Amino acid sequence: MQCTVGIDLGSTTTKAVILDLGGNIVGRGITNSRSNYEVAAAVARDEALTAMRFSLLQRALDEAGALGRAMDKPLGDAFRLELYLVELTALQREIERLLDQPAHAKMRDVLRPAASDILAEMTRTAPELFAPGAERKSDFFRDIAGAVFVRLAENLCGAPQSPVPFERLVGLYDRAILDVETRMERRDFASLLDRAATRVVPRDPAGDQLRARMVQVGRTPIAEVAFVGTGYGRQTLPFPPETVRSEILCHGRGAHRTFDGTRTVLDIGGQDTKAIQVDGDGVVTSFQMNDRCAAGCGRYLGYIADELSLGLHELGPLALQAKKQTRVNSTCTVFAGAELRERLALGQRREDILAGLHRAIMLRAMSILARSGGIDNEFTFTGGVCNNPMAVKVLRELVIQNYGEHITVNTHSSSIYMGALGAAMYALDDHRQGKGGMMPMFAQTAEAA
Amino acid sequence: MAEAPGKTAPAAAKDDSQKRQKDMIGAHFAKLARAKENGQKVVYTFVPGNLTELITALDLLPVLPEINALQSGMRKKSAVYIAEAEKAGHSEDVCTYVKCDIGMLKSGNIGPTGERLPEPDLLLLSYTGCFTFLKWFELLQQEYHCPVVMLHVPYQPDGVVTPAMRQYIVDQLENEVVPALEKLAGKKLDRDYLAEKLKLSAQAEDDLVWVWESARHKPSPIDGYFAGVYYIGPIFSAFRGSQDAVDYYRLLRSEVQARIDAGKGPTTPDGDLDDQAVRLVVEGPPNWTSFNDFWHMFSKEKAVIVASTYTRVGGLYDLGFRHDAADPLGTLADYCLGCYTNLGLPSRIELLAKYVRDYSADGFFINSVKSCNSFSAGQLLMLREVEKKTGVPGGFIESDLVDPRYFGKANIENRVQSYLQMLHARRDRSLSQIPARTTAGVQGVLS
Amino acid sequence: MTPPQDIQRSPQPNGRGNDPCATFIGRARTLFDDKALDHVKAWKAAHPGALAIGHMPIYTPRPLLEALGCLPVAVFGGGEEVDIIRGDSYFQSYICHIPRSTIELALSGTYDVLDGMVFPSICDVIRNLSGMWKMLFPDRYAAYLDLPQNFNSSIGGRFYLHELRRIANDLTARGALPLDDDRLCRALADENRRRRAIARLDALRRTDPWRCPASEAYLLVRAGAGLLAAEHAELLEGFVEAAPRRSGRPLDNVRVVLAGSFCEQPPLDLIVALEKAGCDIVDDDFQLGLRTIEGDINEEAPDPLAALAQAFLDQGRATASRYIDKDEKGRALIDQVQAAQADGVVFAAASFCDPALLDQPMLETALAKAGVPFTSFKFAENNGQFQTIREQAGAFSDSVKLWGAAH
Amino acid sequence: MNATTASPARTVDLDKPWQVTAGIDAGSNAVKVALVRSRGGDDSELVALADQRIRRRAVGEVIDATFAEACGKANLRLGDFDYIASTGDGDAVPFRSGHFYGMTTHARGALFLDPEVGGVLDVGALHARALKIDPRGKVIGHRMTSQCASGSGQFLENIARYLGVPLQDVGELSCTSTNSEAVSSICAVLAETDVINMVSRGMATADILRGIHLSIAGRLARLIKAAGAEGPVLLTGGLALDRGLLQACKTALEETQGRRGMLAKAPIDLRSHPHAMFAGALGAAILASFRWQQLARAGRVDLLQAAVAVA
Ligand SMILES: Nc1ncnc2c1ncn2[C@@H]1O[C@H](COP(=O)(O)OP(=O)(O)O)[C@@H](O)[C@H]1O
Ligand SMILES: Nc1ncnc2c1ncn2[C@@H]1O[C@H](COP(=O)(O)OP(=O)(O)O)[C@@H](O)[C@H]1O
Ligand code: SF4
Ligand code: SF4
Ligand code: SF4
Repeated sequence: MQCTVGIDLGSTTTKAVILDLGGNIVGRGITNSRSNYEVAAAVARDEALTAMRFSLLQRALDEAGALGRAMDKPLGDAFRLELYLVELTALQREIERLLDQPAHAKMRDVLRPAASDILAEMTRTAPELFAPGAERKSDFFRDIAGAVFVRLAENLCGAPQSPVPFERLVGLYDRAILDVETRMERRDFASLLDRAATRVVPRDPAGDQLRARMVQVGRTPIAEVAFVGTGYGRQTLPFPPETVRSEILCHGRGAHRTFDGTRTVLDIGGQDTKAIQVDGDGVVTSFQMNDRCAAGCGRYLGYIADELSLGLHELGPLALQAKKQTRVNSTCTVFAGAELRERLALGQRREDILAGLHRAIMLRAMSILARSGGIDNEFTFTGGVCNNPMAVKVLRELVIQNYGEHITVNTHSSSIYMGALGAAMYALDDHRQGKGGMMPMFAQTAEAA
Repeated sequence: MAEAPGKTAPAAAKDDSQKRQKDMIGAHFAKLARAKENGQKVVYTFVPGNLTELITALDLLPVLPEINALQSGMRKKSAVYIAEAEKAGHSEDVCTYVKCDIGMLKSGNIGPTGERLPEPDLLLLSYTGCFTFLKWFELLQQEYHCPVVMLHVPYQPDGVVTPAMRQYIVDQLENEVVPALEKLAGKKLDRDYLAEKLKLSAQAEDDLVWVWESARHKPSPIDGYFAGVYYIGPIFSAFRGSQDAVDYYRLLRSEVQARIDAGKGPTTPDGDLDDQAVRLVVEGPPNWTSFNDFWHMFSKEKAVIVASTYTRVGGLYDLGFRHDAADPLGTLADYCLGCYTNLGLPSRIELLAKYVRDYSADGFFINSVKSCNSFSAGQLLMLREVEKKTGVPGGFIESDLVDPRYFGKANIENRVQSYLQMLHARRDRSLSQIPARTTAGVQGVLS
Repeated sequence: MTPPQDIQRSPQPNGRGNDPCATFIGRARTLFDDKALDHVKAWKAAHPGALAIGHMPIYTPRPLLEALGCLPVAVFGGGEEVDIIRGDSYFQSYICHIPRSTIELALSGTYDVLDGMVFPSICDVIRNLSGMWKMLFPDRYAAYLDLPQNFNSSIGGRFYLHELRRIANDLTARGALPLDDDRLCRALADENRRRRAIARLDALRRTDPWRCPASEAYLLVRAGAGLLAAEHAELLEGFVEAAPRRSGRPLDNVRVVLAGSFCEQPPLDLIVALEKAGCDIVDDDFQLGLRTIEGDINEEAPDPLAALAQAFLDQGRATASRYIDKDEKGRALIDQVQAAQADGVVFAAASFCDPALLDQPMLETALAKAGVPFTSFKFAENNGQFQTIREQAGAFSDSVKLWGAAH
Repeated sequence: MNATTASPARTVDLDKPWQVTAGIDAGSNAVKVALVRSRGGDDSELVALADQRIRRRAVGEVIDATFAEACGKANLRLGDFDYIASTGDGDAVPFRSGHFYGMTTHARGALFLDPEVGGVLDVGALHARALKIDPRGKVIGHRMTSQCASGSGQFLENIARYLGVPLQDVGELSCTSTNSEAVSSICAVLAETDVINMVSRGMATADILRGIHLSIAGRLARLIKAAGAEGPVLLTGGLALDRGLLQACKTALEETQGRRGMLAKAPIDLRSHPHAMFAGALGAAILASFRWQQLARAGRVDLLQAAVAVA
C-alpha cells in the first residue's frame, strides 16, 4: 500500500499523519518531542504506521464477526501494554547501567535495591494501567512511567528513617529516561501484536483463526512515497531541506481541509501561538505569531500542571469547575507558577485561579488573532492546547463576544494533527508532481516494506 | 543612512561608487580628528531634517551621532556601549541609538575609522520626527556643557504644511539658529554661498531619484533597502551640497545604468541577484548588528527590495522636493517638514501603498524596531491598511537597530521564510488539487 | 489577636465610620469607577448640543475647550480592569500600555460619547496614535496639538496661538460655541480656582499626610477628568474643608515625592502598596493633564487667548515632554522635594515610557548631587503584582527609617 | 507553638544589654530562621539556624515548623524573644514584632557573615538582586531582575530536573566542565529548548550546566555592576550554595573587568559563605535587635511591649 507522510516536529509533541494516495487519512501518531529530534520523528511516524495497521486490522476484525469486533478495544489496550513493557525493560537496563557508574559509588548500595524494588513493582502493576477504563495522565511513556516511579519513590522514602534520599532516586529516573528516550527502539509490529493477542484472544479455534488473520495484516507491505516535515525551529529539523515546509502553511492547510469554510486558524502549541488567515484554497494570506516571549503558550499550562502535580488532561476539567475567574496578571510562564502559589496561600480556590490562568492565555491569543486580521466567519482552533476543554470554552466565549454570534468556532478531536496533516498534503502534492521520493534518514531504516 | 561600513561591507565585490564613498567618509573623519588643532568648530546634529548646507556654508563640521551609533552596531561594538549606558542608569526600554552613543562617549568617543571624534562646540537639536532627539541632546548637553540650539519642526499630522508651520521654522532659523551658528563660526552667513550649495544639493537629489526609480525595471538593478542604505550615505549626511556628493551620484547612476543595460540585478552577499522571484517594499529601519544575516534571509529566497521608506528618512525627494536656491531658509523649512518620520500615519500608509503600486511589488515587509517609537508605534495598523489598499500581503517582524539582544535570528528567519514561502504558495495555488474534505478518514485506535 | 507591629501601616485614616470626607471621596471614587463615562453622557443630556472633547493626559488647554462650551474629558487609559485584546493588536509589546487601552476602549465604543479627541504632543506614541485615530474613526474629530518647544512668545508663542485658534475654529465648525473673550476669561477664572483648590489639597498632604493619603488625593484630582473646572473645584474645596475634622494619627512613615507617572497612570493599588510599604507620597506628578500650569493664568488680560498661550510658555510645569534649555535639569524636582520636605524621591515610570525613562538618568544625577535619596521602578497601568515594588519601596523606607534620610 | 494565643503583657527592661531575637525569612521556596543574641545589633552571636523547603506544604505550617526546629536546637521558647522580625513574606508570620524588607536584611546579614563586603548578590528562586552597601549595612544602590524570571533558581531547578541531576550536585558537576557554550535565550522557557537542543547534540551534562551557569552569571555580573558594587561582594540566597554558579560569576566578572580594566574601581571579589543562604534571616534578627534598642532609646515602651506581647 502506498502512502505519503507528514511530520510536525513541535516543541512539545511530534505528530505524524499518513495519507493514502487518494488523500484519505489512514494513520496518525504522536509522541513527546525529546532531545533527539530524529528519534521523536521516527517514533511519531511508527505510531502513525501502527495506527494505520490497526485500521487495516480493524477492517479485518470487523469482517471476522462478533468475536473480532469484541477484540478491537482489548487488543488496542494490550498492544499499548506490550509497548509499555518494552520501554520499561529499556528503562531498567538504563538504570542498572547508571548505577554502575562511579558517580553513584557512594549511594549505590542504598539506591540499587530501592530502584529494583520500584521497577519490579512497576512491571507487576503495569497491566492495571492499561486495564479497560483505566485513566492515564498522559499518553507518553515518560509521563506515565514517571508518575508511577515518583509515587512509589515517595512511598519508599517518605517512611520515617528511610535511608533512601528521594531526590537522588528521582534524579536517577530523570537521567535514565533521558537516555531511553534518545535511543530508537526498533518496533516489530507483527510480533508485538502477536504478544498482545496472546493476552486477550481466547485460545480456541475461533481465536486461532483470528490470530492468523492478524499476522497477515501485520505483514502487509507499506510503501511511503513522499514525505514533508514541518515544525518549530525548522532550521534544526532532521529532514532534507527539500522536504521542509513552513509550519504556517501546513497548519493553515490542514485546518482548512478539515473544515473547508475556515478562513482563520489559531494554533496554540507548546511555545508559540500562531494566528493564520487562509483563502478559499487553504493557502495562507497572512499570519502573526507571538513575539520572542513564550508567555501565554501551552508550556504555561505545563508549568501550572507541574506546580499542582496534575496531568495536563486534568487541568481543563478542573478549571471548568470554577465558580468565578480570578484575575491573573502574569502571563510569564515562570511567574505564573509563583502567582498561583501566592494566591493559593491567600486561600483562593484552585479552580478559580486555574480559570483565571486559562483566561490570561486566551486573552493573549485573542490579541494575536486580532493582529492577524481578526475573524470574519469560520474559525478553527488547533494545536495541543485545544485538547484542553477550558481553553476551548474560554476561547469560544471570547470569540463570540468580540466577533459576534455568527462566527462558527471549530475544534476537532485531532486538531493537534493539523500541521502534520497539512505536511502530508504537501507531500502528496510533491508526489503528484513527481517531486516525491525524498525521505529523511530515519524513514529509510525503519519498518517500511 | 549608512555610509560604507568599512570591513563589514557585504562580501560582494565593491563598485567604484562604493570605494569613492569610502574615501569621502575617510576624508571627513580625518578632518574631524584634526578639527581642534585646525581650529575648526564642530556641530552635532541629527539626520532627519539636517541643515548640512547651512552648517557647511559657515565652514562648520557636522557630526551625526545616529550614524556613529549605527556604525558601532555594524562594527559589533554596540552591545558593549549599550551595556555601558545601562550601567550608568539608562533604561532597558529606551532607544538604543542614544544608549549606544552615550556608551561610546563614555568609552572614549572613538569614531568608525578608529580616530577620536572631536567634542561638539554646539548641539544643533533639529527636533524633527522623533521625540528622543530632544532627550538625546539634553543628555549630551549634560556631558559636554556646550550650547544647544533648538530647531523645533512641527509635525505634519495631516500631510499638509500650513503657512504657520513654515513660518515657525523660518522664524527659528532667522532668529535663533543662524545667529547661533554665525556666532560659533565667527562670521556672517554668506547667503549666496548657501544658495550655491543648495543648487548642488538639488543636482545630487536628481540623480538619487533616478536611482530609486530604476527599481521599476525587471529585474530591478538595485536593492532599494539593503543596498539603498549605502546609496543614501552621502546625501543624508555631511556631503549634501558638495561637489563630492554630486560626483558620487553621477557615478552611481552610471553604474546602475550599466546594470540595466546588462539586464542584471543588484549585488548581494549571495552574489548577483539577477533571478528575482519576489519584489518587496520594506518599511522600517534595518537591523545593523546582523545586517548581512538579515539581508541574506531575503537574497537567498531570491527576494529583491524595490523600495523602502527608511531610505526616505532624510528627505522624500522622489515625491518632488528639491532644495531651492531661490528661497534658502524657506526651502530648508520645507525640507525639515517633509522627512518621512515627520509625516502622519495616514500619509505614511499612502506612501507605502504608492510604492507597492509604482514598483509593482508582490508584498511588503515591516521590520519593527523596538528602539524607535516614531517609526514603530502604529506599524501594525499600517500593515493592515496597506494590505487593504493594495491587496498584497504584508510581513511583520520585530527586532532592533543596534541591540543584538533583540535580534532573535532563528525566530526572525522563521518568520521571513514563512512569509516568503507564503508568497510562493499563493502563486502556486493551482497545485493544491487535493479534495477539500474527505470522509474516509480513520479514527484509529491510537488517535 | 491582631499581629503586633511596631508601625501601624494602615494608610486609611481611622474612624472610617463617620468620616467627614466620606461623601467627597465616595463621589471621586464613583467617577473613577465610571469607566463607561456615564457622567459624561449625563452631562451631554443636560446640555443638548454641547460637545464633549477627550484629550490625552498633558498640557491640554482645557479652559479653551470650556470657553467653547465643550466638556473636556481627560482620557487616562484603561487602568487595571480593561481586558486588552484589540489594543494589543495595534501595538507591539515594547510600547507602553496607555495607547493600547485607549484604542481598546475606543473600539469597544466607550468613547462614542466623545465628539472629538485632542492629542497634545506628549511623545511619539501619542503623536502616532493621533494618526491611527484618524484612520480608525474617520468621522470623528481628532486633532494633533503641537506644543511649541520654543518658548519665545514671538516665535513659539505665535505658532501656539495658531494651533489654539485652529482647534477652536475646527470645533466651532463642528457645533461648539465660537471663541469669545468673555467666556474665555470666565473659563480662565474657573481654572484658576480649580488650581488653587488643588494647591490646598497638596498643602494638606504635606502637613497632615495621614488626613489625606496619596491614594485618596489621587482619586480627588482624578475626579476632575470629566468635570468642568468649577465643579471640580467645589469637590476639592469641600474635601479640604472637611479634612481637619478627620480623626487619626501620624504614622512612622518616610516622606517621598513620586515622579515619572505624568502620562500613563499606575494602578491605584500600586499607590496603596507604596503607602503600605511605609512611604507617604507627599507630592507627585500623577495626572498632570489636570494641573499643567503653575500659578494663576492672567484672567484679566485684554487678550485672554494670548494669556493662555503665555501661561504655557512661562508657567508650564517642567515635565519630560518639555524641552528644558537651561542647564538646570532636575532643578524643578529638587525644588519640589524641598517644598514638600520629602526624605527622598521614588521614580515610578511606565514601562517603555521614553520621555520619563530618558529623563530619569539626568534627574537621578541631579538628586545624587543634591544628596537626595531615590529609588526607581517601572509599572504598567494593569500591573497586578506589586511584590517587587513593595520590596523596593520597603527597602527604601527601611533604610531611611533605620539610618535617617541623610547619608 | 501556638503564636496566636494571647499571654499577659510582659514588662520591658529598657536597659537590657543583650537581646534575644529571631529573624524569619519566608521565601517563595524555603523558610529560613535565624536566632541571634545581640547588643543592639552589635556583637551579634549566632544561636541557631534552621531551614525547610516549602515544596507543596502550606507556608504557615512550614514557618511554624522551621521556627520550632530552630527553637528546639537552642532550647528557647517563644517567650524568650525580645523581638521577632520577619522578612520576605511578612504577612505569613503572624507572630512577628516587626518587618524588614529583603534587601535591608540581606545587606545586614551579609555584613555579619563577612564584615569586609561592600556588596551583596542575592539569588533566590524567582529573583536576583544586587546591592551596594555601606559599612553599616545600609543599601545605597541596587538592581533587580525585572518581570522576566530568566536567570533565577527555579529555572536552574527545572533544568536540573530535566537533566536528572540532583540539585545539590549541580554545582560540583558544573565545575568539572571543560567545554561549555552559553545558552542564548533570554527567556527561561525558551532556554529550556536550547538545553534540549544541547542534549540532542550529545553535549555532556556538565558542559550544559556550565553553559547555563555562564549565561545566568553574565546577567548577574551586569546586575552587580549596575548596582555599583565594588570590592568584596557576598553571594547570598539559595543559590549561594551552588559552587558552579559562584565560579561562573567569577569568570563573568573577570571577563568584563578585564575588558575595561582602566576604570579605577576596586575589582569585584565575589565570595560565598556556608551560611549565605541565611543572610536574610540573620539580617532580620540582627536588625531586630538594632530596632529594639532604637525604640528603647526613643522611650517607645508602647511599641516594645507590643513587640513582646505575643510571647
Ligand atoms: N491532552 C492534553 N490536554 C490538555 N492540554 C494538552 C494536552 N496535550 C497537549 N496539551 C497542551 O498542548 C501543548 C503542546 O501543544 P503542541 O501543539 O503539541 O505543541 P508543539 O506543536 O509546540 O509541540 C502543551 O503544552 C499543553 O499545554
Ligand atoms: N544546594 C543547592 N544548590 C543549588 N541551588 C540551590 C541549592 N539549594 C537551594 N537552591 C536554590 O535556591 C532557591 C531558593 O532560594 P531562596 O533564596 O531560599 O529563595 P526564596 O527566598 O525565594 O525562597 C531554589 O530555587 C533552589 O533552586
Ligand atoms: S521568562 Fe517569562 S517573561 Fe521572560 S521571556 Fe520567558 S515567558 Fe516571557
Ligand atoms: S527613536 Fe527612532 S528616530 Fe529617534 S533617535 Fe531613536 S531610532 Fe532615531
Ligand atoms: S506613557 Fe510615556 S511613552 Fe507612553 S504615551 Fe505616555 S508619555 Fe508616551
